Order: sequence, then structure tokens, then C-alpha cells
Amino acid sequence: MTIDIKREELLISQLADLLINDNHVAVGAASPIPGAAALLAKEEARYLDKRLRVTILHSSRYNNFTDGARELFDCAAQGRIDTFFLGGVQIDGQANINLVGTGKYPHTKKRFPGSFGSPLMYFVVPQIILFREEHSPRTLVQKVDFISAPGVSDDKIYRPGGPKYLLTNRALFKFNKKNEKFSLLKLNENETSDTITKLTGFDFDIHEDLSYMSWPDNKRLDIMRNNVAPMVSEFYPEFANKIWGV
Amino acid sequence: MTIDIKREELLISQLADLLINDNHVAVGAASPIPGAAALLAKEEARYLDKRLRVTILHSSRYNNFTDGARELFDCAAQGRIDTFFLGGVQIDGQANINLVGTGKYPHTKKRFPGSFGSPLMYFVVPQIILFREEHSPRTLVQKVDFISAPGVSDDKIYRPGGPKYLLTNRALFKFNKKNEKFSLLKLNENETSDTITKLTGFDFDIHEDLSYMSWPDNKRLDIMRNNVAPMVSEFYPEFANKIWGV
Amino acid sequence: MKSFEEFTLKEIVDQIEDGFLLGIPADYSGVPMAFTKELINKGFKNLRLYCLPLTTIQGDMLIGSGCVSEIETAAVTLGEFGLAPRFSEAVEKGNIKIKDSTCPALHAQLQATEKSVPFMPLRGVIGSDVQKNRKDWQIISNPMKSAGVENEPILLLPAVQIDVLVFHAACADRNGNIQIGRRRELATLAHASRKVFVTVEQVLETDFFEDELSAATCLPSLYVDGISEVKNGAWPCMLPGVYPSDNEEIKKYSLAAKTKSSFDEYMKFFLNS
Amino acid sequence: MKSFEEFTLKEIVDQIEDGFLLGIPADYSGVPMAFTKELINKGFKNLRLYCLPLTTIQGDMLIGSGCVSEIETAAVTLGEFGLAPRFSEAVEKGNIKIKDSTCPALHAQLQATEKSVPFMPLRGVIGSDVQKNRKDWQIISNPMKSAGVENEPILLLPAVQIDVLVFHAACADRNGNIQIGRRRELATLAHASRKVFVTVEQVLETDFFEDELSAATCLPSLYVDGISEVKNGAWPCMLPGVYPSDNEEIKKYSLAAKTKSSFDEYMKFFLNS
Repeated sequence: MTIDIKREELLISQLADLLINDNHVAVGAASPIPGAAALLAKEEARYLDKRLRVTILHSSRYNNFTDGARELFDCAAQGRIDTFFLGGVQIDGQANINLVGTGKYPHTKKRFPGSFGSPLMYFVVPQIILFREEHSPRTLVQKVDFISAPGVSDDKIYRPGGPKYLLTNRALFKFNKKNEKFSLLKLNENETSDTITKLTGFDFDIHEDLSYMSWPDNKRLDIMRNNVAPMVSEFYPEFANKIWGV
Repeated sequence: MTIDIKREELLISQLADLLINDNHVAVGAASPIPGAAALLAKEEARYLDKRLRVTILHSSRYNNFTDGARELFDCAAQGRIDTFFLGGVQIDGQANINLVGTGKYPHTKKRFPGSFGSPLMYFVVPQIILFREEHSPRTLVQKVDFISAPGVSDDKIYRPGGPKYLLTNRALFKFNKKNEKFSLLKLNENETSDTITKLTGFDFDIHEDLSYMSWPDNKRLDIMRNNVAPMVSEFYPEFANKIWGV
Repeated sequence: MKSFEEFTLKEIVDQIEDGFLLGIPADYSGVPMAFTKELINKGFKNLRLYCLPLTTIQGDMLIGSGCVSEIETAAVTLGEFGLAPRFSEAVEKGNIKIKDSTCPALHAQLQATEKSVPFMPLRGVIGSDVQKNRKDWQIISNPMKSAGVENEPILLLPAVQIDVLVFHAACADRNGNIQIGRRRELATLAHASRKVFVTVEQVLETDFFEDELSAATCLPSLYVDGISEVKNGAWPCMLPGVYPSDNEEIKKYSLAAKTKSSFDEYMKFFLNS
Repeated sequence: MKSFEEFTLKEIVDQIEDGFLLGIPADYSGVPMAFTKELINKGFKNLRLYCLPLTTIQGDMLIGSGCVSEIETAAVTLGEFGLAPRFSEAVEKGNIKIKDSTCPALHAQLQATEKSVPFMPLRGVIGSDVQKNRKDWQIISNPMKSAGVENEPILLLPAVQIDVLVFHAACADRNGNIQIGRRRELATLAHASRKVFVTVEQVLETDFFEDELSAATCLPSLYVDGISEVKNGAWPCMLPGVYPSDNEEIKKYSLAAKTKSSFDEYMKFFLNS
């Protein structure tokens, strides 16, 4: 059965597993996989008679806000968003993320778009899931060249939120706030802790429950393909078409 | 001709004279005479091909705001309102106003509603016109019992706005910021500077241009009775009915 | 199935505890009078009221009924029917604590909570007795080198967290979104409240978010913990755009409220109406 | 007679001076591309851009055309078409000054101006390189005794006054009120701007204020200094609820903009289109 499952579907399923305790998941720009995961979790919650609210900024239908572009940040600061997703040109072992560029700032060697809302969201949303498909020493580095948002802050700083997980094509890490370090929690099918060590630019621990990523079962696949796919096609038509042909 | 003119019409006319250089006049709650004056000035401006914007908070038709109850204050702070009207249970010679109560605060002998927006508006609107119909030693006092908003502030305080005029049933005063004192500018027909002195609880100067209030001419009366009266009846029906029978 | 929590008025009242800070909407933003009856019936003693920015008959009735220990407001008034008698007497006798404020400060304190920052600066107000009597307000010398004037005194207002907000609105949609139109102060109030309950004239079988323009008129259900359908829920206050205030009734109240005994008489009638 | 000021695009451009700080709306709030053409044609050299909170093709084109000396933004991107090539190159070569910011800070700085206060506090951000590189931002120890935590470092952001804001909208009414729907960040931008000009698809023979619900969807003409009717005024960007972005064209741009010479070639065509 596993041969039928796309890589993206596995990632969506992994992310959806992390959202089961949430009341409100928000998804920022250019995030089709997190967006699909949030909608999958929402649909599954419905079967359990629970309500999961999903705000997808890129969509007009799943955008719950009416107070302008500011509301996402105010809403998050109020503690009304449980999970948000962030990416990074570079992510380092302390969970610092860089969305600005590589090389010395400001005249970076390679300039990327910018930090967006990450410097606030990373501080106030309890569960930040870092998501970066490319898993390589180029993306997962020892020290980022520019800190768009820091992974940890000292105790005096107001910080109810922060990094909880990092998902890539190859692995899922859990962030440990105490020792400020990631631990390897799940592997994609062709990986071992050795391959991950080689492809990761930072040091990490091995979680005591290290296991392989579990594949979505038939029920979840049904929901994903029948319910979620058409929803995603509203705001990421190209992605939905590529993965599900809708 | 003057016998036909109501006291309220004279006051409306006096206030309208003070609005001719404005772009935007705002009128707060429970102010039918200032509201009528603003609309009169607006109609007269139209004849001169000028535009005067009038915001009457008590009305839905003449309320130009869409950002909630906060917008009046933000708008005023931005310098977008030229004239606003304030009243007072007591007004003193330094133009301090009291909207809170008489006697010792907080357990005032006689408690009134409260300060509303006056502590901000008095600071930021360039032309504040104080309007209190009753002219007596009870209302115009030497020193107010509670300062809802001070008439003057020291130089370090941000204060582009403040008191410019005080109109009562009996007289119009101009406030002189330099010596922090009112000067008597106009008298209603049966008054003299002596009667005003007797009925005023604070010291004031006599303006070098002291004169009697001029009566509205026929053209202004026409506009007031034909154009303004029906407008006012939308938001102050009882007042409009009492004065103009509409 | 409606996809929001339906509450009875009693269930809303059950969410409120003595000592709570209640958000009180102005007369133009939907006064929840039917709810206020239930609240008075429950017999609270120490409710604290935060008015945005003022209250009329709702606040006066709650105070007259002995439910209120403290009120923060820019004004309490019966508008064209004069002073709020129960409020005035309670303040004169020192029976309630009055935190006199001003409209923009009441808005700004909620905006601080909306942004989850400890304070909000405000211009004006300095030197008034309103400011001088607020020990929770603070004046600092402008610390900002890149804006404003050096050494300028700046007033700081603390963030205020409302415990429960209840207001009345024209309608909700089937997903629990509330139509507030231009009354956007209700959004700020909701953002700054732990729990929000709304009484509505009716629940419509529609989805305000299906259309961009109708979406723009609503408070998202995200901020709403429960809804109760109550016809004439603002009576005798107005519900802007739906019905005017019942001026006969408010006048009757304004006269009755002049003394404690005629107020009590009136309230017996009112609570059973 | 329309009761608002009608401007041509050229007349709007004539209100702008080199050195001005321009308000730049995000791609979802109505990008004034027709106006941007005229702006580039005029040959400005030192415009400063304030993005709320980001810009796409508008900013990249203005930078590529040499009109910009400074940009304050949370991001410049062509979205699904990748990086903004002219922006990236200009920053890498040090040809423009970049004030890297973050969305909530860009909103808060305008809210400070909206309230006429010198600064606005914001939580988060502290310890990032975004914060460390902003000399106009300041960290103070929480001065507020009645709220927040003692000694907590608090970030203060300066009020920013926009000189001119130009955006594109679906429609204006005959009194010059602009329909902005849910795009309320445009209201904040307008409140914080000295001059506001709006290009619209059409002017409707109606009055948005005649109805409470349509009033709620608009920016009052009070904040608008001039209006220009321009069909497809956002092309090739989207105008939400009216037309989608022309992805073919933006893709064409994204490829052309990769080098200075093919960008110049493209702009010759674009400015005459």
C-alpha cells in the first residue's frame, strides 16, 4: 500500500499528527503542506465531534480575520493561536531561523525575501513547527548567518511560545528547550540516524522513542484525498493539481 | 425683525461665525446647538463653493467614521479635526473644565456623568469652543472643583490644541493663551460688561473689540430654517421640533 | 446543526463570578439588557465594570441593585433623560469605587491587551484631575530617541484584561460570526476579553464569510464563546439599525431611579417584565 | 458633480517629491501598478518605501528602475515566482538601504502615528538580528508598575509618518469614500499618511454611508485627498474579489528581472503597455 503514498502526503500526515490537541492552527504564506495538514486535522477532528479552527492567510475562505493584516499578530499575541508554521533559508541547532540571507548582513551574499512575521510569532505561539523540505548541511546549519527569530530567549523575555518540532523530507526532530537542542524523533523510510547525522549541519540528540514515520492509514488517506484535496485546490491550485490531480 | 429670532438661533449663528475657516468640525454627544451651527456653516460653505466636513457623533448620517468609537480620538490626535465643542458643569477663569462633579472628589457632593473624551480632545483640537448656556456664578467659577481637562499646560506638554472661545446665553469670550485669561468679546442684547461681571465667577479682560452679538441676516435665517432644521431633526428631533416646529 | 455554542442567558450568567471585570458596551454598540436582568437576578455583590467608554441604564441598574463594587468609565449618564441617579448616589455616598477615565484611555488600555503589551502611551490628559487620581497610570519622560520630543512627559496606561464581555447584536450567522458593522470598538473589546458571549436578535442561515463585504462587517466566531438568541435583547435601549430606544421606558426609569425606594419598586416590575 | 477631488495619475505623481516616504500596500490590499508606471516614468531617484508589511513586483520594479534609496519592509518577494531579483541584487550590492523589519512592527509603528504618540511597545522580536540592526528601535526596562513584569525588557518602536500613500481599490462612491472591505490595514496606513491618493476601478453613483453595513466596508473620504479612475489599475497584480493576478505576466517579469539588461528591456515594454 505504501507505494501509492506520495512524499507530500506522508509529510502532511506527520504534521497533522502534531495538531490533534489544538483549538486553532494558523498557516502563513506559501505553505501548501502545512495548510493541507491543518485542514486534514480539522476534518479528522470533526469525526471526533471536536472543533479545530484553521486560519489560512493565503485563502479568503479559510481566513477568519476581519481586522486587517494586523489581526494575525494580535490574535497570536493574545494566545489564541496554538500552532503556527515557520520555515527558514537556514535553521540552526539552537532553532534560530534565518529568512533574510546568507553571508554577512546587510550586504548578504544571497538575499532572500525577509523575516515576515517570524520575530513575533516565534515568541507568542506555543507550538511553532519548523518546516523545511530540504534536509542538507546547507539548510540545517550549525549557526545561521542572520537570526530572523531566535530559538531561545533568556528568562526575562516574555516568551510563552517557541519551537516544538522541525520536520524535513527526511526526519522529524523535537526541540528540547532545556538543553536548547533538537532530538531526532522520527525517520523517513530510507534514512538512519547516520544518514541524518551526515546531512545535518548541527549536533542533535537521539530521542529515546526514535522510530520511523508512520504512514497514513486508509481512513486518513481517504479524508486527505476526498475532503482535503478540493479544499487545498482553492488556495494552492497548482499544488493540489500536482499531488492529487484535482 | 429681531423679535422673530429665537435665542437658540442667535447662539447657532454665533457659533457658525467661528467655523468659517475650518475643514472639519466634529460635534460630540448632546449638543444640538453646536450640531446645528456646524451644519449651518457647512451649508454656507457650499454656497461659497468650499467644503466643510461635519462629523456629528450622535447621528448615523453625519458620522463619517468607520473604525469604531476610537476613531474620533485618533482622528483628532492626527490633527484632522479643526473645531470641537466642550461643555462643563463648571468652567473657570483659566478655562479648566469640570464634567465630574461639585465638592471634594471622589465623594463629590453632586456627581455628574464624567469627563468623556475631554482630557484628550482639549489637548489636540486646535479650536475648542466651550459652550454652556447657563451663565451664572454657579457655572462660571473662579476655580473648578475637579479638572476634567486643564485650560492650559506647561510648554513641555504636547498640546497643539486648546480653548479658543466660550459662548453662553449672555456673552462670547475669547481665551487668551498668553495671560491665561478670557476676554469679553460679545454681549447678548440685554447685557452690559457690568451685568456680565456680576454673573461671572472669574475675572476676565474686556476685549478691545467688544461689541454686541450680530443677528443672523435673512439669508442665514433662511438656510438655518429651510436647510439645517430638517437635518437637525434627524438626530435631535425634540430640539428641532421645539425651535423650528419640524 | 449550528456550529457554535448555544447558551441560555442563565448559562451565560453562570460563567460569571463575583469579582470579575465585565466589559460594558456603550449605548450605541448593543447593550445586553435581557442578560443584565439575569445578572441582577443572580445577586452578585462585587462585579467590576469596565465601560467602553460609557454606560447608561445598564450600569445605573447594576449599581442600584448593589451588584457593583467598582466602575472604570468615561461617563455614566441617561443621555437626554439626565444624570444616572443610582450611579451618582453611589459615588456621592462612597458605596462604589469610581475609576474616572476618558474615552481614548479606555480604548488604549484594551489595545494594549489586544497587542499583549504591558502598556500603551497616550497624549493629552496630563495635568487633569482624571490623571492625577489614577495611581495605576504613570508618567515617564519620553524614552524614545528617534521620535517625539526629548524630556516630553508621556502618559502610560496599563493593559487591562476583561474577564467576560457580553453585548447584544442584530444577528449571528450559522457559524457563530457576529454582525457588528461599524461598531468596531466591539472587536477591540472582544480581543481584550477572556470570554465573550453575545445575545442576538436572530441567527441567520448564512455564512458572512462567503462574501468579502459581509465578512468585513463581522466579529469572527473565533472570539465568541457562546451565543444566545434573545428577541428585543437590548430593550429598552436601542439596537442601532434595528430598533430605537424606548424613550418612554427610559424616562420612567429615570424618574423612578431618583430614590432608592422607587428604584426598588421599578426593578421588581422590570426584573419580571 | 462628484463631490471629491478627481486626479489624473500624472497629477498624483506631481504630489510626490524625491525623498518622500511612500506607503506601499501588500499584494492583497490593492497594488497601484498603473500609478507605479507613472512614478517610474517621472524618474525619481530617492524615494523611500514603507511596506505594510511587504511588497512584490511594485517594489522590485521601483528598485530596479533606480527610484528607491531606502526600503523598510518585512519581505520583498514574487511569491510563487520566487525571489525579487532587482531587490535582492540591490541589497547584495549595497545600492539601497534596507531597514529589515517584521510585519507586526510595521503595523505598530503606524498605529503610533494613528494615535499621535511617539512610540508603540511590542512584545517578541528582542534578540533577533532584525532588532539588533535597528538603531531607531529601543529596548527599555518595563517602566509600568501596574502591568507586565518588573525589569522585563520592552521593545519600543518609533511612530512613522508616511508622506504619501497610494493604493488601488475596487470602487469609490460619489462622495469619495473608498471600499476597502476587510483590508483594514489600509485604514491604518491612511490614518498615518499626510496625503492619500486612491486609484479605483470605478466610481459608483451611490453613497456607502446610506447603509450601516456598506459604511462598515469603507475608508471615509475624510482621509482621501484625490481619486483617479483607472481600469485594471492593479494589473498584473490581483485586486482581491475583483480579478486575480496575471500569473503569466508576473512569471515573465520574474524571468526578465534576473539580469539588469533583460529587466530594462522588459520595462521598456511595460512602461508603454
